[in-house]
Amino acid sequence: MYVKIQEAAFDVGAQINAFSQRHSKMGAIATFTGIVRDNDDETLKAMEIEHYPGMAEKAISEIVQSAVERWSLGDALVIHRFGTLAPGEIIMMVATAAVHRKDAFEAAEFLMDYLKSRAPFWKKEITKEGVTWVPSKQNDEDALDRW
Amino acid sequence: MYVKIQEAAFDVGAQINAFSQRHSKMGAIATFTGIVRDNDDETLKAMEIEHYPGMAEKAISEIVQSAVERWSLGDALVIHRFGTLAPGEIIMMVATAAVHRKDAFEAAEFLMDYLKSRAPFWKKEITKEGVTWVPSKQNDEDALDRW
Amino acid sequence: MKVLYFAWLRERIGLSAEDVETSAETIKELVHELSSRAPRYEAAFSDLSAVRCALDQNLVPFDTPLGDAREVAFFPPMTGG
Amino acid sequence: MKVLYFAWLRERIGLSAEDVETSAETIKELVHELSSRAPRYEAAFSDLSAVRCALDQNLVPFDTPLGDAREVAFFPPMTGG
Repeated sequence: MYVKIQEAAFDVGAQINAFSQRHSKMGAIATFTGIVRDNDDETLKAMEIEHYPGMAEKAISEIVQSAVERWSLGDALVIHRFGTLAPGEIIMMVATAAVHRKDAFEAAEFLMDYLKSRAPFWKKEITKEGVTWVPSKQNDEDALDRW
Repeated sequence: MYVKIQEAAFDVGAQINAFSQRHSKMGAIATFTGIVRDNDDETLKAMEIEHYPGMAEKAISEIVQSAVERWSLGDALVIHRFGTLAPGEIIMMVATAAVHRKDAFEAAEFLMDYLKSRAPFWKKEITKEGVTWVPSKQNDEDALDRW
Repeated sequence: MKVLYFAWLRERIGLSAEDVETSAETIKELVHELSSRAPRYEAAFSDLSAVRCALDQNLVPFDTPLGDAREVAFFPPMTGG
Repeated sequence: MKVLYFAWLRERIGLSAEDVETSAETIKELVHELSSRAPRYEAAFSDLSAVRCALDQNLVPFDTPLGDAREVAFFPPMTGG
Protein backbone atom coordinates (compact mmCIF):
# COMPACT_ATOMS: atom_id res chain seq x y z
CA MET A 1 0.00 0.00 0.00
CA TYR A 2 1.36 3.38 -0.98
CA VAL A 3 -0.37 6.65 0.01
CA LYS A 4 1.32 9.96 -0.67
CA ILE A 5 0.02 13.50 -0.13
CA GLN A 6 2.36 16.00 -1.73
CA GLU A 7 2.58 19.46 -3.23
CA ALA A 8 5.05 18.48 -5.97
CA ALA A 9 4.02 17.32 -9.41
CA PHE A 10 4.63 13.63 -10.13
CA ASP A 11 5.12 11.46 -13.20
CA VAL A 12 1.99 9.31 -13.56
CA GLY A 13 3.56 7.12 -16.25
CA ALA A 14 6.64 6.39 -14.16
CA GLN A 15 4.43 5.61 -11.14
CA ILE A 16 2.28 3.21 -13.17
CA ASN A 17 5.31 1.50 -14.68
CA ALA A 18 6.90 1.01 -11.27
CA PHE A 19 3.62 -0.15 -9.74
CA SER A 20 3.00 -2.63 -12.59
CA GLN A 21 6.52 -3.96 -12.31
CA ARG A 22 6.17 -4.48 -8.55
CA HIS A 23 2.95 -6.41 -9.21
CA SER A 24 3.74 -8.27 -12.40
CA LYS A 25 2.48 -11.47 -10.73
CA MET A 26 -0.99 -9.90 -10.81
CA GLY A 27 -2.65 -9.94 -14.22
CA ALA A 28 -4.63 -6.72 -13.99
CA ILE A 29 -3.67 -3.10 -13.26
CA ALA A 30 -6.37 -0.40 -13.26
CA THR A 31 -5.54 3.27 -12.85
CA PHE A 32 -7.29 6.60 -12.68
CA THR A 33 -5.73 10.02 -13.16
CA GLY A 34 -7.48 13.27 -12.28
CA ILE A 35 -6.56 16.41 -14.19
CA VAL A 36 -7.45 20.05 -13.37
CA ARG A 37 -10.10 20.75 -15.96
CA ASP A 38 -10.78 24.21 -17.26
CA ASN A 39 -14.39 25.39 -16.90
CA ASP A 40 -16.71 25.60 -19.90
CA ASP A 41 -15.98 29.30 -20.38
CA GLU A 42 -12.21 28.62 -20.25
CA THR A 43 -11.68 31.24 -17.59
CA LEU A 44 -9.95 29.07 -14.96
CA LYS A 45 -6.63 30.56 -13.94
CA ALA A 46 -5.77 28.18 -11.12
CA MET A 47 -7.15 25.60 -8.73
CA GLU A 48 -6.08 25.83 -5.10
CA ILE A 49 -6.25 22.59 -3.20
CA GLU A 50 -6.37 22.82 0.57
CA HIS A 51 -6.04 19.73 2.73
CA TYR A 52 -6.04 18.66 6.35
CA PRO A 53 -2.47 17.43 6.93
CA GLY A 54 -2.40 14.24 8.95
CA MET A 55 -6.07 13.46 8.48
CA ALA A 56 -5.66 13.31 4.69
CA GLU A 57 -3.03 10.55 4.96
CA LYS A 58 -5.04 8.78 7.66
CA ALA A 59 -8.40 8.92 5.84
CA ILE A 60 -6.93 7.78 2.53
CA SER A 61 -4.94 4.98 4.16
CA GLU A 62 -8.15 3.73 5.79
CA ILE A 63 -10.01 3.90 2.47
CA VAL A 64 -7.22 1.96 0.76
CA GLN A 65 -7.13 -0.57 3.58
CA SER A 66 -10.85 -1.22 3.25
CA ALA A 67 -10.49 -1.66 -0.53
CA VAL A 68 -7.68 -4.18 -0.05
CA GLU A 69 -9.84 -6.11 2.41
CA ARG A 70 -12.98 -6.01 0.31
CA TRP A 71 -11.55 -6.99 -3.07
CA SER A 72 -8.85 -9.49 -3.91
CA LEU A 73 -6.25 -6.79 -4.38
CA GLY A 74 -2.54 -7.34 -4.54
CA ASP A 75 -1.93 -3.68 -3.78
CA ALA A 76 -3.19 -0.14 -4.25
CA LEU A 77 -1.56 3.25 -4.64
CA VAL A 78 -2.93 6.77 -4.13
CA ILE A 79 -1.07 10.03 -4.77
CA HIS A 80 -2.92 13.31 -4.16
CA ARG A 81 -1.50 16.79 -4.57
CA PHE A 82 -2.29 20.00 -2.71
CA GLY A 83 -1.37 23.62 -3.39
CA THR A 84 -1.91 25.76 -6.48
CA LEU A 85 -2.41 23.92 -9.78
CA ALA A 86 -2.90 25.22 -13.31
CA PRO A 87 -5.50 23.84 -15.76
CA GLY A 88 -4.16 20.67 -17.38
CA GLU A 89 -2.03 19.73 -14.36
CA ILE A 90 -2.48 16.35 -12.75
CA ILE A 91 -4.14 16.46 -9.32
CA MET A 92 -4.13 12.85 -8.26
CA MET A 93 -3.96 9.23 -9.29
CA VAL A 94 -4.96 5.82 -8.01
CA ALA A 95 -3.71 2.42 -9.15
CA THR A 96 -4.88 -1.06 -8.18
CA ALA A 97 -3.36 -4.46 -8.88
CA ALA A 98 -5.39 -7.67 -8.88
CA VAL A 99 -5.48 -11.12 -10.40
CA HIS A 100 -8.81 -10.38 -12.08
CA ARG A 101 -9.78 -7.22 -13.96
CA LYS A 102 -13.14 -6.88 -12.19
CA ASP A 103 -11.45 -6.54 -8.79
CA ALA A 104 -8.94 -4.01 -10.13
CA PHE A 105 -11.63 -1.86 -11.76
CA GLU A 106 -14.14 -1.99 -8.91
CA ALA A 107 -11.54 -1.20 -6.27
CA ALA A 108 -10.26 1.78 -8.32
CA GLU A 109 -13.81 3.13 -8.71
CA PHE A 110 -14.48 2.59 -5.01
CA LEU A 111 -11.29 4.47 -4.10
CA MET A 112 -12.23 7.36 -6.38
CA ASP A 113 -15.79 7.55 -5.03
CA TYR A 114 -14.49 7.69 -1.46
CA LEU A 115 -11.72 10.16 -2.23
CA LYS A 116 -14.27 12.50 -3.82
CA SER A 117 -16.32 12.98 -0.69
CA ARG A 118 -14.44 11.42 2.24
CA ALA A 119 -10.86 12.60 1.87
CA PRO A 120 -10.24 15.99 3.53
CA PHE A 121 -9.42 18.11 0.51
CA TRP A 122 -11.16 21.29 -0.64
CA LYS A 123 -10.88 22.94 -4.01
CA LYS A 124 -11.04 26.63 -4.80
CA GLU A 125 -11.32 27.85 -8.35
CA ILE A 126 -9.64 31.08 -9.28
CA THR A 127 -11.18 32.41 -12.48
CA LYS A 128 -11.04 35.73 -14.29
CA GLU A 129 -14.38 36.52 -12.62
CA GLY A 130 -13.33 35.74 -9.07
CA VAL A 131 -12.77 33.03 -6.52
CA THR A 132 -15.17 30.18 -5.64
CA TRP A 133 -14.98 27.18 -3.36
CA VAL A 134 -16.02 24.18 -5.43
CA PRO A 135 -19.27 22.88 -3.90
CA SER A 136 -19.59 19.19 -3.10
CA LYS A 137 -21.84 17.37 -5.55
CA GLN A 138 -24.87 15.36 -4.53
CA ASN A 139 -24.05 12.72 -7.14
CA ASP A 140 -20.59 12.27 -5.60
CA GLU A 141 -22.32 11.63 -2.28
CA ASP A 142 -24.85 9.32 -3.96
CA ALA A 143 -22.02 7.38 -5.63
CA LEU A 144 -21.10 6.00 -2.19
CA ASP A 145 -24.42 4.16 -1.97
CA ARG A 146 -23.11 1.68 -4.51
CA TRP A 147 -20.55 0.31 -2.05
CA MET B 1 -8.98 7.12 -31.38
CA TYR B 2 -5.79 5.07 -31.39
CA VAL B 3 -5.78 1.30 -32.00
CA LYS B 4 -2.52 -0.53 -32.42
CA ILE B 5 -1.86 -4.26 -32.81
CA GLN B 6 1.82 -4.99 -32.55
CA GLU B 7 4.38 -7.62 -31.65
CA ALA B 8 6.81 -5.22 -29.98
CA ALA B 9 6.75 -4.38 -26.29
CA PHE B 10 5.55 -0.86 -25.46
CA ASP B 11 5.98 1.58 -22.58
CA VAL B 12 2.63 1.82 -20.79
CA GLY B 13 3.72 4.79 -18.69
CA ALA B 14 4.87 6.77 -21.71
CA GLN B 15 1.63 5.93 -23.54
CA ILE B 16 -0.48 7.07 -20.58
CA ASN B 17 1.51 10.28 -20.16
CA ALA B 18 1.16 11.15 -23.85
CA PHE B 19 -2.54 10.23 -23.85
CA SER B 20 -3.20 12.34 -20.72
CA GLN B 21 -1.32 15.26 -22.18
CA ARG B 22 -3.31 15.09 -25.43
CA HIS B 23 -6.52 15.11 -23.36
CA SER B 24 -5.67 17.47 -20.54
CA LYS B 25 -8.95 19.31 -21.22
CA MET B 26 -10.72 16.20 -19.98
CA GLY B 27 -10.71 15.73 -16.21
CA ALA B 28 -10.60 11.95 -16.03
CA ILE B 29 -8.27 9.32 -17.47
CA ALA B 30 -8.92 5.62 -16.74
CA THR B 31 -6.54 2.90 -17.85
CA PHE B 32 -6.20 -0.84 -17.71
CA THR B 33 -3.04 -2.86 -18.26
CA GLY B 34 -3.03 -6.63 -18.76
CA ILE B 35 0.05 -8.60 -17.74
CA VAL B 36 0.94 -12.22 -18.57
CA ARG B 37 0.31 -13.91 -15.25
CA ASP B 38 2.09 -17.04 -14.22
CA ASN B 39 -0.20 -19.96 -13.31
CA ASP B 40 -0.69 -21.00 -9.69
CA ASP B 41 1.98 -23.70 -9.95
CA GLU B 42 4.43 -21.17 -11.44
CA THR B 43 5.16 -23.42 -14.39
CA LEU B 44 4.34 -20.99 -17.21
CA LYS B 45 7.25 -20.62 -19.58
CA ALA B 46 5.58 -18.47 -22.23
CA MET B 47 2.27 -17.28 -23.59
CA GLU B 48 1.81 -17.33 -27.35
CA ILE B 49 -0.74 -14.88 -28.66
CA GLU B 50 -2.16 -15.55 -32.10
CA HIS B 51 -4.35 -13.01 -33.83
CA TYR B 52 -6.29 -12.48 -37.05
CA PRO B 53 -4.44 -9.64 -38.80
CA GLY B 54 -6.82 -7.14 -40.30
CA MET B 55 -9.84 -8.34 -38.37
CA ALA B 56 -8.13 -7.58 -35.04
CA GLU B 57 -7.68 -3.90 -35.97
CA LYS B 58 -11.17 -3.76 -37.46
CA ALA B 59 -12.97 -5.44 -34.54
CA ILE B 60 -11.18 -3.35 -31.93
CA SER B 61 -11.75 -0.11 -33.85
CA GLU B 62 -15.46 -0.93 -33.97
CA ILE B 63 -15.51 -1.68 -30.24
CA VAL B 64 -13.74 1.61 -29.52
CA GLN B 65 -16.08 3.49 -31.84
CA SER B 66 -19.14 2.14 -30.05
CA ALA B 67 -17.62 3.11 -26.68
CA VAL B 68 -16.98 6.66 -27.90
CA GLU B 69 -20.60 6.89 -29.09
CA ARG B 70 -22.10 5.39 -25.97
CA TRP B 71 -20.24 7.36 -23.33
CA SER B 72 -19.15 10.97 -23.30
CA LEU B 73 -15.58 10.09 -24.19
CA GLY B 74 -12.98 12.52 -25.41
CA ASP B 75 -10.90 9.66 -26.75
CA ALA B 76 -9.83 6.06 -26.25
CA LEU B 77 -6.68 4.08 -26.90
CA VAL B 78 -6.08 0.32 -27.24
CA ILE B 79 -2.73 -1.37 -27.76
CA HIS B 80 -2.65 -5.18 -27.98
CA ARG B 81 0.39 -7.35 -28.57
CA PHE B 82 0.74 -10.68 -30.33
CA GLY B 83 3.60 -13.17 -30.47
CA THR B 84 5.47 -14.94 -27.68
CA LEU B 85 5.42 -13.28 -24.27
CA ALA B 86 7.07 -14.24 -20.99
CA PRO B 87 5.33 -14.16 -17.58
CA GLY B 88 5.34 -10.60 -16.25
CA GLU B 89 5.29 -9.03 -19.71
CA ILE B 90 2.56 -6.57 -20.62
CA ILE B 91 0.04 -7.92 -23.15
CA MET B 92 -2.24 -4.98 -23.69
CA MET B 93 -3.59 -1.70 -22.40
CA VAL B 94 -6.62 0.50 -22.79
CA ALA B 95 -7.00 4.16 -21.85
CA THR B 96 -10.08 6.38 -21.88
CA ALA B 97 -10.43 10.14 -21.44
CA ALA B 98 -13.65 11.79 -20.30
CA VAL B 99 -14.93 14.84 -18.49
CA HIS B 100 -16.43 12.66 -15.74
CA ARG B 101 -14.81 9.71 -14.02
CA LYS B 102 -17.86 7.47 -14.36
CA ASP B 103 -17.70 7.66 -18.17
CA ALA B 104 -13.96 7.00 -18.21
CA PHE B 105 -14.28 3.96 -15.91
CA GLU B 106 -17.34 2.43 -17.55
CA ALA B 107 -15.98 2.81 -21.06
CA ALA B 108 -12.66 1.21 -20.02
CA GLU B 109 -14.51 -1.75 -18.45
CA PHE B 110 -16.72 -2.07 -21.51
CA LEU B 111 -13.68 -2.10 -23.79
CA MET B 112 -12.00 -4.78 -21.67
CA ASP B 113 -15.13 -6.94 -21.55
CA TYR B 114 -15.44 -6.78 -25.34
CA LEU B 115 -11.74 -7.33 -25.99
CA LYS B 116 -11.85 -10.46 -23.83
CA SER B 117 -14.38 -12.29 -25.97
CA ARG B 118 -14.88 -10.33 -29.20
CA ALA B 119 -11.40 -9.40 -30.36
CA PRO B 120 -9.82 -12.13 -32.53
CA PHE B 121 -6.91 -13.16 -30.33
CA TRP B 122 -6.15 -16.62 -28.98
CA LYS B 123 -3.78 -17.50 -26.18
CA LYS B 124 -1.68 -20.60 -25.85
CA GLU B 125 0.11 -21.40 -22.62
CA ILE B 126 3.43 -23.15 -22.77
CA THR B 127 4.18 -24.71 -19.40
CA LYS B 128 6.71 -27.25 -18.18
CA GLU B 129 3.93 -29.84 -18.52
CA GLY B 130 2.97 -29.03 -22.09
CA VAL B 131 1.00 -26.74 -24.33
CA THR B 132 -2.66 -25.67 -23.90
CA TRP B 133 -4.95 -23.29 -25.72
CA VAL B 134 -6.50 -21.07 -23.06
CA PRO B 135 -10.25 -21.83 -23.07
CA SER B 136 -12.70 -18.97 -23.24
CA LYS B 137 -14.42 -18.32 -19.92
CA GLN B 138 -18.16 -18.34 -19.44
CA ASN B 139 -17.90 -15.40 -17.05
CA ASP B 140 -16.10 -13.37 -19.73
CA GLU B 141 -19.03 -14.10 -22.04
CA ASP B 142 -21.50 -13.27 -19.24
CA ALA B 143 -19.71 -9.97 -18.58
CA LEU B 144 -21.06 -8.70 -21.92
CA ASP B 145 -24.63 -8.91 -20.62
CA ARG B 146 -23.93 -5.85 -18.51
CA TRP B 147 -23.66 -3.65 -21.62
CA MET C 1 -8.16 21.63 22.88
CA LYS C 2 -6.95 22.46 19.42
CA VAL C 3 -9.66 23.65 17.01
CA LEU C 4 -8.98 23.71 13.26
CA TYR C 5 -10.91 25.37 10.44
CA PHE C 6 -10.62 24.62 6.73
CA ALA C 7 -11.73 26.14 3.43
CA TRP C 8 -14.50 28.76 3.70
CA LEU C 9 -14.90 28.17 7.44
CA ARG C 10 -11.25 29.16 7.87
CA GLU C 11 -11.80 32.23 5.71
CA ARG C 12 -15.03 33.27 7.42
CA ILE C 13 -13.66 32.82 10.94
CA GLY C 14 -10.31 34.28 9.94
CA LEU C 15 -8.26 31.61 11.65
CA SER C 16 -6.89 28.23 10.63
CA ALA C 17 -6.31 26.99 14.17
CA GLU C 18 -6.73 28.06 17.76
CA ASP C 19 -6.49 26.63 21.27
CA VAL C 20 -9.84 26.61 23.03
CA GLU C 21 -10.63 26.06 26.71
CA THR C 22 -14.04 24.48 26.88
CA SER C 23 -16.34 22.62 29.20
CA ALA C 24 -18.57 21.54 26.32
CA GLU C 25 -19.45 17.85 26.37
CA THR C 26 -20.16 17.38 22.68
CA ILE C 27 -18.99 18.94 19.43
CA LYS C 28 -22.41 20.57 19.08
CA GLU C 29 -22.02 22.27 22.46
CA LEU C 30 -18.59 23.49 21.41
CA VAL C 31 -20.12 24.94 18.22
CA HIS C 32 -22.68 26.83 20.35
CA GLU C 33 -19.92 28.19 22.60
CA LEU C 34 -17.89 29.33 19.59
CA SER C 35 -20.94 30.84 17.86
CA SER C 36 -21.66 33.00 20.90
CA ARG C 37 -18.13 34.45 20.82
CA ALA C 38 -18.35 36.66 17.77
CA PRO C 39 -20.54 37.21 14.67
CA ARG C 40 -17.89 35.69 12.40
CA TYR C 41 -18.20 32.37 14.24
CA GLU C 42 -21.98 32.65 14.25
CA ALA C 43 -21.96 33.24 10.48
CA ALA C 44 -19.62 30.31 9.85
CA PHE C 45 -21.78 27.93 11.91
CA SER C 46 -25.19 29.34 10.91
CA ASP C 47 -26.03 26.32 8.71
CA LEU C 48 -24.57 23.17 10.20
CA SER C 49 -25.89 21.07 7.31
CA ALA C 50 -23.08 22.67 5.29
CA VAL C 51 -20.43 21.84 7.88
CA ARG C 52 -18.62 18.59 8.66
CA CYS C 53 -16.49 17.85 11.70
CA ALA C 54 -13.66 15.55 12.67
CA LEU C 55 -12.55 14.52 16.14
CA ASP C 56 -8.90 13.54 16.35
CA GLN C 57 -8.94 13.25 12.55
CA ASN C 58 -11.96 10.96 12.34
CA LEU C 59 -15.09 12.17 10.60
CA VAL C 60 -17.89 12.09 13.24
CA PRO C 61 -21.43 13.44 13.79
CA PHE C 62 -21.94 16.71 15.73
CA ASP C 63 -23.45 14.95 18.75
CA THR C 64 -20.20 13.08 19.39
CA PRO C 65 -18.83 13.60 22.95
CA LEU C 66 -15.52 15.48 23.02
CA GLY C 67 -14.17 12.96 25.54
CA ASP C 68 -10.44 13.46 25.89
CA ALA C 69 -9.92 14.30 22.21
CA ARG C 70 -7.07 16.68 21.53
CA GLU C 71 -8.17 18.05 18.16
CA VAL C 72 -11.47 19.00 16.59
CA ALA C 73 -11.79 20.28 13.03
CA PHE C 74 -14.60 22.04 11.15
CA PHE C 75 -14.83 22.14 7.36
CA PRO C 76 -17.26 22.07 4.44
CA PRO C 77 -18.14 18.78 2.68
CA MET C 78 -14.95 17.39 1.19
CA THR C 79 -14.14 17.68 -2.50
CA GLY C 80 -11.09 15.51 -3.04
CA GLY C 81 -10.16 13.42 -6.02
CA MET D 1 -12.72 -17.87 -51.75
CA LYS D 2 -10.05 -17.56 -49.11
CA VAL D 3 -10.56 -19.72 -46.01
CA LEU D 4 -8.58 -19.01 -42.84
CA TYR D 5 -8.09 -21.14 -39.72
CA PHE D 6 -6.82 -19.95 -36.36
CA ALA D 7 -5.62 -21.45 -33.08
CA TRP D 8 -6.45 -25.14 -32.56
CA LEU D 9 -8.51 -25.26 -35.78
CA ARG D 10 -5.39 -24.23 -37.67
CA GLU D 11 -3.37 -26.87 -35.85
CA ARG D 12 -5.95 -29.63 -36.31
CA ILE D 13 -6.49 -28.91 -40.00
CA GLY D 14 -2.81 -28.29 -40.53
CA LEU D 15 -3.29 -25.14 -42.56
CA SER D 16 -3.59 -21.46 -41.77
CA ALA D 17 -5.17 -20.50 -45.09
CA GLU D 18 -6.32 -22.03 -48.35
CA ASP D 19 -8.22 -21.07 -51.48
CA VAL D 20 -11.47 -22.98 -51.82
CA GLU D 21 -13.77 -23.33 -54.83
CA THR D 22 -17.25 -23.81 -53.47
CA SER D 23 -20.88 -23.68 -54.51
CA ALA D 24 -22.02 -23.61 -50.87
CA GLU D 25 -24.62 -20.97 -50.17
CA THR D 26 -24.01 -20.54 -46.45
CA ILE D 27 -21.06 -20.89 -44.11
CA LYS D 28 -22.68 -24.01 -42.67
CA GLU D 29 -22.79 -25.62 -46.12
CA LEU D 30 -19.14 -24.73 -46.62
CA VAL D 31 -18.33 -26.41 -43.28
CA HIS D 32 -20.10 -29.59 -44.47
CA GLU D 33 -18.16 -29.53 -47.75
CA LEU D 34 -14.88 -29.11 -45.93
CA SER D 35 -15.75 -31.79 -43.36
CA SER D 36 -16.34 -34.33 -46.12
CA ARG D 37 -12.86 -33.71 -47.56
CA ALA D 38 -10.71 -35.35 -44.92
CA PRO D 39 -10.88 -36.63 -41.33
CA ARG D 40 -8.79 -33.71 -40.07
CA TYR D 41 -11.48 -31.25 -41.24
CA GLU D 42 -14.20 -33.48 -39.85
CA ALA D 43 -12.42 -33.54 -36.46
CA ALA D 44 -11.92 -29.78 -36.45
CA PHE D 45 -15.60 -29.11 -37.19
CA SER D 46 -17.07 -31.99 -35.15
CA ASP D 47 -18.44 -29.66 -32.45
CA LEU D 48 -19.54 -26.38 -34.01
CA SER D 49 -20.55 -24.99 -30.62
CA ALA D 50 -16.79 -24.64 -30.01
CA VAL D 51 -16.19 -22.84 -33.31
CA ARG D 52 -16.81 -19.24 -34.35
CA CYS D 53 -16.73 -17.82 -37.85
CA ALA D 54 -16.15 -14.50 -39.54
CA LEU D 55 -17.17 -13.43 -43.03
CA ASP D 56 -14.98 -10.73 -44.51
CA GLN D 57 -13.68 -10.10 -40.98
CA ASN D 58 -17.11 -9.71 -39.36
CA LEU D 59 -18.20 -12.19 -36.70
CA VAL D 60 -21.39 -13.86 -38.05
CA PRO D 61 -23.59 -16.92 -37.36
CA PHE D 62 -23.04 -20.16 -39.33
CA ASP D 63 -26.27 -19.78 -41.30
CA THR D 64 -25.00 -16.57 -42.94
CA PRO D 65 -25.06 -16.69 -46.78
CA LEU D 66 -21.59 -16.53 -48.32
CA GLY D 67 -22.83 -14.00 -50.87
CA ASP D 68 -19.86 -12.48 -52.65
CA ALA D 69 -17.62 -12.53 -49.61
CA ARG D 70 -13.94 -12.98 -50.32
CA GLU D 71 -12.78 -14.34 -46.97
CA VAL D 72 -14.21 -16.69 -44.38
CA ALA D 73 -12.41 -17.57 -41.16
CA PHE D 74 -12.91 -20.31 -38.56
CA PHE D 75 -11.58 -20.13 -35.02
CA PRO D 76 -12.34 -21.02 -31.39
CA PRO D 77 -14.04 -18.51 -29.08
CA MET D 78 -11.75 -15.52 -28.75
CA THR D 79 -9.57 -14.91 -25.70
CA GLY D 80 -8.19 -11.43 -26.11
CA GLY D 81 -7.41 -8.83 -23.47
